[in-house]
Amino acid sequence: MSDYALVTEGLTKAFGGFTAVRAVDLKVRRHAIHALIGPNGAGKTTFFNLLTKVHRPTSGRIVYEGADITAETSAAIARRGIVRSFQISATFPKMSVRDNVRVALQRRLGTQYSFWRSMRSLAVLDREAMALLADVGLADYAEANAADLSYGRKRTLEIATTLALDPPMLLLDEPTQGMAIDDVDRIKRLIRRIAKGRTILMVEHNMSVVADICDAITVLQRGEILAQGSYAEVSADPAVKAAYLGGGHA
Amino acid sequence: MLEPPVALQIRGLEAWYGESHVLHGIDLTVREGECVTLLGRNGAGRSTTLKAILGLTDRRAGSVKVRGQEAIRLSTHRIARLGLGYCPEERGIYRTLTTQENLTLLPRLGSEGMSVAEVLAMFPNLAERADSYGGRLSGGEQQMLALGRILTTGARILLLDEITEGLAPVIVEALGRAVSLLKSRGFTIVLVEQNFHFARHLADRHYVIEHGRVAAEIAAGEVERREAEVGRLLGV
Amino acid sequence: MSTTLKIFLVLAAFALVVPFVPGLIYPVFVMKVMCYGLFACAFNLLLGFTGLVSFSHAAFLGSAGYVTGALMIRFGAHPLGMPAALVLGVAASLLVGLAIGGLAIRRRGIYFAMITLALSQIVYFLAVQFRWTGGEDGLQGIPRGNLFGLDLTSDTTMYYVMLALFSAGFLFVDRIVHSPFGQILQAVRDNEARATSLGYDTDRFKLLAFVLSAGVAGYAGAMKALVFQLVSLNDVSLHTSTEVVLMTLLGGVGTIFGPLVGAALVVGLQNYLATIGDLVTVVIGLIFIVCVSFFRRGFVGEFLHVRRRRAERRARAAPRPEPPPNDAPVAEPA
Amino acid sequence: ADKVSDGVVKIGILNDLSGIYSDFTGRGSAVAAQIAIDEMGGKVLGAPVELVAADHQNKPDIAANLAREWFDQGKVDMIADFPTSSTALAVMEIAKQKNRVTMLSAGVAMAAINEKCSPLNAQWMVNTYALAAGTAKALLKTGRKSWYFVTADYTFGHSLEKDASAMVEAEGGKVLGVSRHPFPGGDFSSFMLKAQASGAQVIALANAGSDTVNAVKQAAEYGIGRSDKQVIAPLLTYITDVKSLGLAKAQDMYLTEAFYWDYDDRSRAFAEKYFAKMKRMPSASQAAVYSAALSYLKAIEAAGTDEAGAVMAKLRTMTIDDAVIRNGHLRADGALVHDMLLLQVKKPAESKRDWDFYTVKSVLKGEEVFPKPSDACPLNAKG
Amino acid sequence: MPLPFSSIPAGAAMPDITLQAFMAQLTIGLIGGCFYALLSMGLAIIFGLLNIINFTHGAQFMMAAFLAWIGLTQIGPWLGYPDFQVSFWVALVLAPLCVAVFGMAIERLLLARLYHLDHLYGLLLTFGVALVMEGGFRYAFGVSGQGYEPPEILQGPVDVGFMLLPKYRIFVVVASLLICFGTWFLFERTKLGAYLRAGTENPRLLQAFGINVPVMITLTYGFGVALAGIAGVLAAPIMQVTPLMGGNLLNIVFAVVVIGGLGSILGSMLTGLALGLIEGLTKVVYPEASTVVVFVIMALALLVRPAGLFGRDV
Ligand SMILES: Nc1ncnc2c1ncn2[C@@H]1O[C@H](COP(=O)(O)OP(=O)(O)OP(=O)(O)O)[C@@H](O)[C@H]1O
Ligand SMILES: Nc1ncnc2c1ncn2[C@@H]1O[C@H](COP(=O)(O)OP(=O)(O)OP(=O)(O)O)[C@@H](O)[C@H]1O
Ligand SMILES: [Mg+2]
Ligand SMILES: [Mg+2]
Repeated sequence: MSDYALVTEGLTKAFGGFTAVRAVDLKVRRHAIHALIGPNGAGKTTFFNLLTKVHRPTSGRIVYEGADITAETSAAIARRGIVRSFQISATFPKMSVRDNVRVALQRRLGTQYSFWRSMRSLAVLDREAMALLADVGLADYAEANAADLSYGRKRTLEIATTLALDPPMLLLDEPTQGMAIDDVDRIKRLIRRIAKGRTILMVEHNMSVVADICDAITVLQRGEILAQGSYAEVSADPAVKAAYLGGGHA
Repeated sequence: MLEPPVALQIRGLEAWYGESHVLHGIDLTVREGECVTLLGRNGAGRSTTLKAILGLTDRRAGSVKVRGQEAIRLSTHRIARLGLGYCPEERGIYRTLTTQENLTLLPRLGSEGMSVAEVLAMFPNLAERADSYGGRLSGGEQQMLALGRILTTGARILLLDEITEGLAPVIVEALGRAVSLLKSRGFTIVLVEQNFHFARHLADRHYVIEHGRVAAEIAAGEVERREAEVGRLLGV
Repeated sequence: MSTTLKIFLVLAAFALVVPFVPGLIYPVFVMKVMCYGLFACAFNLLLGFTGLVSFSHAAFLGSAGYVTGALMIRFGAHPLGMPAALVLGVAASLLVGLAIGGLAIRRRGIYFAMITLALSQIVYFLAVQFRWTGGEDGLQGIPRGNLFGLDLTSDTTMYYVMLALFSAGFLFVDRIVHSPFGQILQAVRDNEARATSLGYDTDRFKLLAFVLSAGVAGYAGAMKALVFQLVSLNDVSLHTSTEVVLMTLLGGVGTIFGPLVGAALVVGLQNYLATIGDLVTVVIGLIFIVCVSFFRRGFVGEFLHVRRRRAERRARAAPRPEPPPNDAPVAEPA
Repeated sequence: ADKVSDGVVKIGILNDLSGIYSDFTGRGSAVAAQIAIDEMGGKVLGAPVELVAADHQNKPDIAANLAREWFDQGKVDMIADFPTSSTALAVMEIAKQKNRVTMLSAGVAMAAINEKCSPLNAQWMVNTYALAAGTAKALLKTGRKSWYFVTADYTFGHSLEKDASAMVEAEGGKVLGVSRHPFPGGDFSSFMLKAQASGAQVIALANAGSDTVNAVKQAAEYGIGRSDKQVIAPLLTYITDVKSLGLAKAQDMYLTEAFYWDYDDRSRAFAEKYFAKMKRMPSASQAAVYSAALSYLKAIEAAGTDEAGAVMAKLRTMTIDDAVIRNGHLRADGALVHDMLLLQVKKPAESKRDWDFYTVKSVLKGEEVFPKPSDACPLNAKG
Repeated sequence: MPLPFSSIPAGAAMPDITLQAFMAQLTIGLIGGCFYALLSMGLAIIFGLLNIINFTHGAQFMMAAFLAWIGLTQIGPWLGYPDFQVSFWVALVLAPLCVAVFGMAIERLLLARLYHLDHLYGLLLTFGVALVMEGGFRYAFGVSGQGYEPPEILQGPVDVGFMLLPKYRIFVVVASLLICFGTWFLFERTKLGAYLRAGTENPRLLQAFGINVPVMITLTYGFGVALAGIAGVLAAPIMQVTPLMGGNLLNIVFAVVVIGGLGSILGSMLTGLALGLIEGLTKVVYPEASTVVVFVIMALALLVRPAGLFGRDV
């Protein structure tokens, strides 16, 4: 088996005449934190959308753990263990924090279509849900409605929910966007912690986050790969500086 | 030295979303040509302050004077017509309008608005996507569009909510230059920012908001001296 | 025991004595309320718990009614005729539900509603055109038959059989809502995109909910055909589809007992209005307006809301350990 | 008065008070029934006679529910009217179970006297066959042999069309075509133009109410049916339809009705009584309610009881002859066979007052226009 | 004759249709299409901005027809001047105006409270209002319907070669096409259209940019309703004026709007005309299905193009 969890080959997406992602060959090493950065409009979100089948690739292949998943549906991909977080917060607002996590755990029971079964059959998941919440520091809010959480905690909850699926691969789209600095730190620590035994691909504009936790970085520009490497390599690349980092970063 | 006239004076501003009381009496004074920032943690009520100025909250009380005119009882569109330009949190791009339409949509509030061409020159990304629907732009492109379009209106008092969010560092730098330029042209700017590093070089004054109140007012010159206090308030 | 079950048992106990106390409530009226109540529960399962607006519920009510009725007319005398007709009626509504749902589920929001409306017009058209549905005369004089030899012609016997059938249906709906499946449905309603990203095929959940709802509506329709011994075009008409909206709204969308209360109110109102004549539509229209403008939670919803508010006030009066910071109020559900 | 159940004779009027049939039934039907009760002095066999009326909203389940409740708890002995066949059939079924009487004064469905017939039911005004036969026979007699049908696409329309075309073919005529339109129809110009293009001498409208009215109106717009070579014949038309159309558009049409207020002195006397209360003339079905109630009460008196079977048996032996129904007798299957009127709509100039709409062309004998007893009704087999 | 499902009546077979007759039927279809277009444009405009399915549309259509009728035949006697009449031409302006004002009052008093809620509530409210209006008119004027004569100069037919076409119908086609085109121009070729779409998406924000959104909404609703009103007055001489005349039409018009793409003005106009034609043709080949064909087309159209044929799919 190769070292790479996810490999794309010549992945391309054209919207009408406009090519948002062009022939991207990306290799994400297993159990690494891999950052995807690039100027606005470079195609990062679109690339995520291709991986999760919000859009269909115009051409190219996506291989996950050796299997070609180019033609699979969103839900199928999630079931394979590739789970994404959203740029805007994605919780189930009217459900309690614990139920948010339990919904994700429930998939494992395989009873999601059991409309005849009692809700009590879900109680077996409560311990695990609480453990996960404790893990991310949300145990005190277990009974609160997700809608009542602050922004940062919503993002945390979202990550807890995602972890409940125990996904081997996580796609995070700007996980710290709009967060206060102390929240950013918390999330940063959280990501590092959960990265154990998981592959993470994330889009991030916050360079401090990228510098601190990412093992590998790919820079996209106009849909194409501009540079790849470690933070030190990439941030020293003059092309990257010009296109993305600007003068503020030495 | 003659102090410039007051552009925006806010006294005891309170605001509610439904039943929940979010602002508990904000006091701010912004003079013509000044740039002030509202800092604070998530949920402190900074965005709500901007919304309450424009009457976008469910209920509000207190006093909001725009260039001396009391606006607390005016409806939103009239307040805007006093010359306020608003760049909302989460951008508020019209998804079903094209970039071009989004840019030309807003009514003119003053004579000194930028032309569409000028805006496009400022944000070349937008020029490329001019006929794309707003909803299809990338996050950063939407942010640029949101800022660009209020510059076309000629509004002289700008309320900007987290304009650097989701932008590439180069663009953030460019934006910093743009805000400085606006300031030098005499625009009055209220900046809500998470990114203190961005804000600190631009603003004349900082207000730190906490639990719907002004917790501290810090002049640009004092920042160094009060570094510790700022750090504590913002969690930097 | 859950609160729902307790309330239900009280209601059922009350219903049990109705035939023994003449002048209390007319038992046939209660049977009608049971049929429409279940119908409204079915609708509510979709609107209240899945967030889908359907204008095709009459099509399910009617198609099951027609099938059950037509079968009873031919095989009603057989000791197994009645249960078989009931089951096949429900099967018919499941099929219609699958057809309509399968097409409509691909679209969201108001489009979904409009597609169900259009497709149910087609069902109506078929009901007019088919010969076995009796055209505008409908199916008349459907025998009630017997249940394993128990003669159902007497209203009282029928009453108890209906009460049993109704209870089964009602508890079934309650179970769906409070099941692992119901939990996912709620998640789908709350945030569909997120549910998808967790690996749930949301369309399939919605479709299953739709078909189940259609089945329960059909079950109500089959019961109705047996009680009233007739099925008519009215049962498949758009009018009936809007009536069920009114029932649900009046009782309380997304509440367990709301649809029952709403059905009792609307059925009672129909009876009452029948004698005042002339202005029926005006009165019904006004109720719609008042309900939508001032009374969106419906009777049961309003009751629950007041109770919750009171509990919250009490909780606030008592010292609270640690209020979560940044606590945003829940936006009032539409 | 223990010959009378519950000590009261109660007549229920079940019809459309608020919907599309309310103009020719509705409140007016109850008023007509009250006139009959008043004429009987408000009493029969010493027991008071009462009246209840309700709106079935054209929904059979509401009708059935009301009827059940009336029979079970409301002491109602007879229910009349029913402008829609589904409500009529639904209530007939219940009345049969509860041993009470129904009188369809507005219901015209053939099923009521065929496969669904009941010994406790009477179809008191007319049925689709008689309507179709009346007009068809009269027009065939004038030599108009080629026909085109514009038919409402439901049982009622089909039934009218079937009976009329059978008649046409039996008399050596020919049906040139049929257009079946959805109900309700909206724009009829398309159908009417097709009918015109067929060259048929008669364009028969096998529909009712606003459909008929719109068809005639739009035909007039295109100048269809304005010559003697091609006439329009609506098979079911109430006086309210003609009122709505206006004589200018409706003039010269032939139609068959069970009752016309201006027929003779007796009918005028009843009509004036009615007019005093309603400020309009009675439609045929409203008049028929009067006749039904009157005959029902008379039959109770003659039978000496209000038990349904006995009353109906009595009714079958009586000759019905009142202000509305002439030379009538009630058949075993429930059909009331009586004289019908072939009417022609007057030209505007000929009309002397409001509601003066028709010239009576001829009186059609009951035996000529009503259908033969059908084998489909088991009651006929016995007799 | 027993009616097996889908029997095509013998008399309606294609062979006896001449080209002339075919043209005639197309023309009639076009006339029907004009009404669909007018009505559905109003609906589309209202949906576009208010996000409300205006179930009152049919009742408003009916109300205008009634107002025209009242003006022509009733108002004189009511006022004690039996000779006083409001002519068709005056009614064509006045009746839609009255209906629009009435509609705007409803919008201000009732609908405005619902904008922040699900579509369903607006739909139900307008449904309720429609019931009240229909019931009210039924109570006041009965159900049989009233006749309305077109003005003298539009009476009588014109020979257009393949048929005798009533002058009035020609007038209807010309007038509605003009109005449709004007409306389309107003909403899609001026900035007004962009405002409407922006207002649909985020009205609060648009207001924060200095636009008086509530007034814009009220006026737009009034405009949409006025279109229904114009259609109503135009229909009065063609259909009997009855309380139900609008309700019957409305289902079809809904379908038209959905096929065209909810909110798309051009879409509903073109679809309205096209469906009129299709319905006209169906009346020739298979009249029984002439109503249901619209719904079948709608179901098919939506399967192929979810946002409607002209909808913006963003
Ligand atoms: N559905 C679409 N149709 C047309 N163009 C699109 C569509 N989605 C994205 N684009 C265009 O593709 C380009 C890439 O967009 P994308 O959202 O992937 O950028 P991004 O790298 O995530 O940028 P940001 O950092 O600003 O979020 C943009 O120019 C955008 O306008
Ligand atoms: N629409 C709303 N309804 C109810 N409560 C709200 C709403 N918007 C904000 N709030 C609440 O009001 C408080 C202040 O919110 P506000 O958006 O002003 O915060 P902020 O300082 O801008 O923080 P952020 O960095 O998260 O944008 C928070 O507690 C928030 O949860
Ligand atoms: Mg992005
Ligand atoms: Mg904010």
